[in-house]
Amino acid sequence: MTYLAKVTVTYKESILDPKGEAINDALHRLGYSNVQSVEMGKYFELKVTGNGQPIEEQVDEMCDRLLANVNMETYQIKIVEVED
Amino acid sequence: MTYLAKVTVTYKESILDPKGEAINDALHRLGYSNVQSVEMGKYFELKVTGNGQPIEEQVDEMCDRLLANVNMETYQIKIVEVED
Amino acid sequence: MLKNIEPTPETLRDDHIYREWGLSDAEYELIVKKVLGRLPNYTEAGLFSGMWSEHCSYKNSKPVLKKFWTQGDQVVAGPGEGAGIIDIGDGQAVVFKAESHNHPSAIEPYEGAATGVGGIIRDIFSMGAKPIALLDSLRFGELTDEATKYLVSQVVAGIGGYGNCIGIPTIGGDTAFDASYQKNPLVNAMCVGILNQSDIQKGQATGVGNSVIYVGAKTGRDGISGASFASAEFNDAKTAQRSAVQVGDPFMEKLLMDACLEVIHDHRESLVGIQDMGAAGLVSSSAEMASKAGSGLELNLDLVPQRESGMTPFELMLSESQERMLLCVQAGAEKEINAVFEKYGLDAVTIGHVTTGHQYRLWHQGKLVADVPVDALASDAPVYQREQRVPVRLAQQSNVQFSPVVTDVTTTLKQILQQPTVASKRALYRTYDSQVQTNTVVQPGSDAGVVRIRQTDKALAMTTDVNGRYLFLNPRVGGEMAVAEAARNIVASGGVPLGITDCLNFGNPENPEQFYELDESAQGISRACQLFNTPVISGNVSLNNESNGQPIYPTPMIGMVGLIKHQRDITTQDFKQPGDAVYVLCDTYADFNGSELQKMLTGSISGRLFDFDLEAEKRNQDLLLGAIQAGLVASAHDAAEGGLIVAIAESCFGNNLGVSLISDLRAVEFFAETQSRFVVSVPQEKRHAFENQMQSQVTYLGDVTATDRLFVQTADQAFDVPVSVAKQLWEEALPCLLK
Amino acid sequence: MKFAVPVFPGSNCDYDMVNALRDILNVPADLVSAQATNLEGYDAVVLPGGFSYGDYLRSGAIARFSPVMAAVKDFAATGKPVLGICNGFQILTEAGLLPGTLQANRSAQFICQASELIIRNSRTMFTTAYENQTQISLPIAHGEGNYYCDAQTLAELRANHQIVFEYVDNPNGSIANIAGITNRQGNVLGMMPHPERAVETILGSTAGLGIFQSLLSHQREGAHA
Ligand SMILES: Nc1ncnc2c1ncn2[C@@H]1O[C@H](COP(=O)(O)OP(=O)(O)O)[C@@H](O)[C@H]1O
Ligand SMILES: [Mg+2]
Repeated sequence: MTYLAKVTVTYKESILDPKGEAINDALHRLGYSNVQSVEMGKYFELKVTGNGQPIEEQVDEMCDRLLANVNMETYQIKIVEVED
Repeated sequence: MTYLAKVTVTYKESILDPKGEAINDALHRLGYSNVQSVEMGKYFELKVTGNGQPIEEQVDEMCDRLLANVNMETYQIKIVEVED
Repeated sequence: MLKNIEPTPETLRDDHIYREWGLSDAEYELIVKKVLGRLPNYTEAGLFSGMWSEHCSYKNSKPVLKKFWTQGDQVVAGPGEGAGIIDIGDGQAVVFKAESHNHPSAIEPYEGAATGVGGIIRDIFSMGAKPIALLDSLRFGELTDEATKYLVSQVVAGIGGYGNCIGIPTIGGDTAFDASYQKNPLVNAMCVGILNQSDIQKGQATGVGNSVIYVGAKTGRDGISGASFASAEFNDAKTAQRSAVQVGDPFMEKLLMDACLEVIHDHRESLVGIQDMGAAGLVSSSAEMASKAGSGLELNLDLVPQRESGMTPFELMLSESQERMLLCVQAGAEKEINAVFEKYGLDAVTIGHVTTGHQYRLWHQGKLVADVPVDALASDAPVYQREQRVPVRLAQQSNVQFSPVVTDVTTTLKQILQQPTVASKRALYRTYDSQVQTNTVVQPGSDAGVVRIRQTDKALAMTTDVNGRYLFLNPRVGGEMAVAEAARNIVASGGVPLGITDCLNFGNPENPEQFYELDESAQGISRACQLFNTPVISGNVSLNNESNGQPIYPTPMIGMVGLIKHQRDITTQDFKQPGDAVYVLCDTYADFNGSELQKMLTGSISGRLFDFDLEAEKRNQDLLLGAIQAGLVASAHDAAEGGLIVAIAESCFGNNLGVSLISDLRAVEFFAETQSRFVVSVPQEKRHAFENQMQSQVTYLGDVTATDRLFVQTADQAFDVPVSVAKQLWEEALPCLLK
Repeated sequence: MKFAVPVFPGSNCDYDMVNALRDILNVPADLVSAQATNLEGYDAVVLPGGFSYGDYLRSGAIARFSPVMAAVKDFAATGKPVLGICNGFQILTEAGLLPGTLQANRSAQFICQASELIIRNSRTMFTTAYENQTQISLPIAHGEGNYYCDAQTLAELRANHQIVFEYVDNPNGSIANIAGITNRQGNVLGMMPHPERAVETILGSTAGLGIFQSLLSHQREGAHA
C-alpha cells in the first residue's frame, strides 16, 4: 500500500512572518484591499510505502525531526491512500 | 463575513523540484527508507474580508497573478468561513 | 499519453510539424535533399530544429560575428569554445563569457534569471577554470507599473539566489530602465574564471571506443525546445509556452562544479573532453563534442538518467534540464572518473562512445532512432545573409542637438540623481554576496569590480556596459561607445583592458531595419576593440527581442575584463581626502541627444547622436592609466549617464566628502554626455607631476573639502547642495520606486 | 592550536575560513568531511558559512544530521571552542547547541553589507581581544539571519551574558539586535557576521582577526594554567 502524506508547516502565532507580510503588501498594491493578512508556510507531499508500522506516526516523526522546527513552527498532516 | 483561504502551490509534473529531492535524500539518510518521493511546495493562508464578490474567484485571481507562476506551478484553493 | 504516438516522417512533412519547432520549409527541404537524402524521422527532425536554431547555430548572426576583431597576443582561445581565454602571465589565464536569459526571465523571472547564471557558470568551469566572479547586466521597462517592479525584484532575487548559494561573488553589472524593455527585459549574466594554462579543457570527443559520460541532474521534460524558444519572438499570446521554464538547483551545480574541477585537475590523463549541456541539451553538447573532434558518436538513450517516465528520444535529446555535463573519458577509466562523482553524491553514467566515421547514432529501446551525419547537425547549419536597410527613424533624424534650458541647476541635479538609470543600484546589488571567496577588493558601487589573484600581486577588474539610447540614435557609434565605456571603467580602476565578451540583444533579424542595427553596431564594436586591443573572445546572441512587434533598443552588452598589474594600482571612484585637487580629463561639449537630461526633460530621446572620437578616447585612457600606475591618482571616475556633475556627486558620496569647484563651462553643460571624460582627484603634493604627465588634457576645477557641501560655480549658475542631501536622494530613489 | 573546519555539501565559506586561519593567522587548519565521525586532535571547530544541502528546507536543518555534527556535539561537551559562522550559526541552532532560530530577514531579501556591531561580552574565549562595549564593523551576507527566541530564552541569554554581538542598526530584524550568542557554558559561539572576511587590509577590514586571536590566547593561557 502506498500513502500520500500532505503536510503543511506554518509559523507559530507569536512568530513574525516577513514573507507573508511582503505578499500581503504586494496583494494590496495589486488592489486586493480586502486581504487582511497572509501567512506563508511550507507544503510537502510525501509518497510513503506502507511497512506495517502506523504511517501517521512515522510522518509525525519526520515532521518533528526534520520537516518542521518545532521551536517556531507547527505542522498538520493529512494522509490519503493512493495506488502505487 | 471573513474567509480563510488555504492555498497550496506545487510545481507542475515536468519541473524539477530540487528542494523535494534534497529532503527526500535527507529522509533516507535518517532511515526512512519507505519514503518514495518528496515534493516541496508553498502554503498560504489568506484572511479575506467578504466584499460581495465571489471569494473563490478573487483568490483564484490572486494565485494566478501573484502566488503561483502558472508557467510552472499549479495551485489548489480551499476556502472556509471564519469569525472576524 | 498522446506523446508516445510519434508522427511518421510523411506526416511530419505533410503537416509541416517541423514549423512548430522553428524549422523553415527551406531548412526542412535542405535536410531531406542535401543532408540525409531521405525524410527525417520525428527524432531526427527534432535534432535539427534544436541544432539549427539561432541559439545553437548563429545562422542569422554568423556573418555579423565574422566582423569582430578577435586578434591579440594575449588571446589563448577566442570565440568557438565554451568561453574565451586570455593570458594574464605566470602561466595563468582568465576565462570569461556572457549569456542572455531574456525570454525565460520574462516568463518566470526568478528561475529564468537563476538558470541564466547557472548556465554561464557551467560554461566557465567546463573550460577547466575556477569561477571567481559574476556580473549581471539588466534592462527593464520604466518603474511605473507593478509588473515591472515585480520583474525587477524577482530577477534580482534569482541572480542572487543562484550566485550566493553556489558561492561565487557577484561583483558588478549595470542596470538601466527604458520603456523599450517593458515587456522584454534583458537579463545578461557574465562569469569570469581563472585557470592554469596547463588545465585548459576542450569540449571534444576523440578516440574511437572512448566513453561518453553523463553527469549531474536527471533529465526531465523541462525546457524542451528551449533553444528554438529562446530564438523565437516572444509575445503575449505565447505566454502559454510552459515547458520552456526550468528550475535551477545551485546546490547541485556546486557539487557538479567541484567534482568536475577535481576531475580536470587530478585525472588529467583520463579525461578527453568536457562540455556543459546548455541550449538544446544533450544533442548540442554531444554533437558539438564529436564534430569538433571529427569523430562519430553513438548514444544509448535508455542509459540517460531520467526524472520522468516514458520520455521519448526527442524529449531526452532536446530537454534543457539544468545542471548537467557531458564528459569524454578514456576507455577503461570510467570507474576512476565515476568514483570522483560518487564522492560528491552525483550520478555519472556511461551513455555511449566515440565511433569511427562521422555518423551520429542514437539507440532507444533497441531501435536506431537517429542516424545523421554529425557535422550536419553541428557545423553545417545554413547561414543567412539577411537584408538590411537604414531604419526610417535614422534616415529622418534631425541634425539639431537638443538644447536644454535649465533655470535652477541644483534642482535639476537633484532630479537627475533620482532617475532610476542614474540612481544608486545598491538596493539591488546588496542582495548579492559580493565577498564570498574573500578576494573582492572593490565591491559593486565603483566603476569596475575588482578581485585580487591570490599568491600574486595582480588583480582583475571587470565591468559590463552599454547605453542602448546611444545605439538607438546611431548603432555604429553607439557600439564604439559601449566598448569605450567599458574600457573607461577598467582604466579608472587601474586596469589594462584585456578583452571583451558580449551579449548582442537585438530585434528580429528578418526585419531589415533591425538587422541593420545589429550589423552596424557589430562594426562599431569591432573597430573599438581593435583600437583598444580588446579582442572579442566570447559572446552570445539574443535576437527577436521584441514584444508585440516593438523591438528593444539595440543593446549589445559589453563585458570587459582588465588586468591590474600591481595591487597598489587599484583605484576607486570615491574622493579620498579633503584637500585633494579635482581635475576633469577631456573637454566637454554641448552633447545632449540621447542623454539622461534629454530623456528627463522631454520624455524621450531623439536627434543625431553627438560626435565621438575613438582616438582621443584611447589617448585619454592611456594618460589616466599612466598617471594611476605612476601613483599620482587618489580617485578616478568616468563620466557617464547624467554627465560630469553626476560623476562629481558620485565621487563625493563614498566617503561623504564635499567639493568646492569653479568652471568656465555653462551650468547646463555639466549634464552633457560627451564621452572620454574622467573626474580625477590628486593629492596636493602630486599635482605638479600629474599635470606634467597629463599633457594639458586636464582641467583643474578645485579641491575636495571636509564639508557637507557640493559646490560648483559655473559660468552662469552654481550647483550648491549638501552632499548628504544629494546622496540620500540618489540612494533612496530606487528603493522608493520599487515599493 | 589546530582548527577543524567541517565541510558540508553546499558549504561555500570553508576555504575562506582555512585560508584566513592558515595564511593570515599562521595556524594549522583542516577541512573535515561532513561524514567524519571524530574530531580528535583538534583544539577548535569552526562551522563555516554557505548553503549546506542548499538550505532548501530551513538553513542548517539537514546539515545537523551529518555524522560530523554528532562529533561536534561531543567536542563541545568537552568545553573546547566551537564557532559557527552564518550557516554555521544556523546549523548550531538547528542542532540544539545554541538556543533560538534564524528566520528570513525582515526585508525578505538577502543582505550583503558591512554591519556595525557592539561587543557586548568581551570576556568569552572568542572576544578577549576586543574592548567591551566597543564598536567594530564586520561584513554580513545572509538571507536568514533574523535571530528569534522566546522571551524566557532571551531573559536567560541576558542573565548569563550570552549575547556577545549586537547590531547597531539591526539590518535583519533580529530580536534584541542579536548578531551573535554563546551557549551557557560560553564555549559555543554562533554569529551571523563573517570575521573570516575581515582579516586583511586589502579586503577592507581586519576587525575579524580579534576572534581568532582571542581563541589563540585562550589556548595559550590554558596551556600555562
Ligand atoms: N545589476 C547589477 N549588479 C551588480 N552591480 C551593479 C548592477 N547594476 C549596477 N551595479 C553597480 O553599480 C555601480 C554603478 O553602475 P553604473 O552606473 O552602470 O556604473 P558605470 O556608469 O560606471 O558603468 C557599478 O559598481 C556597478 O557594478
Ligand atoms: Mg563608471
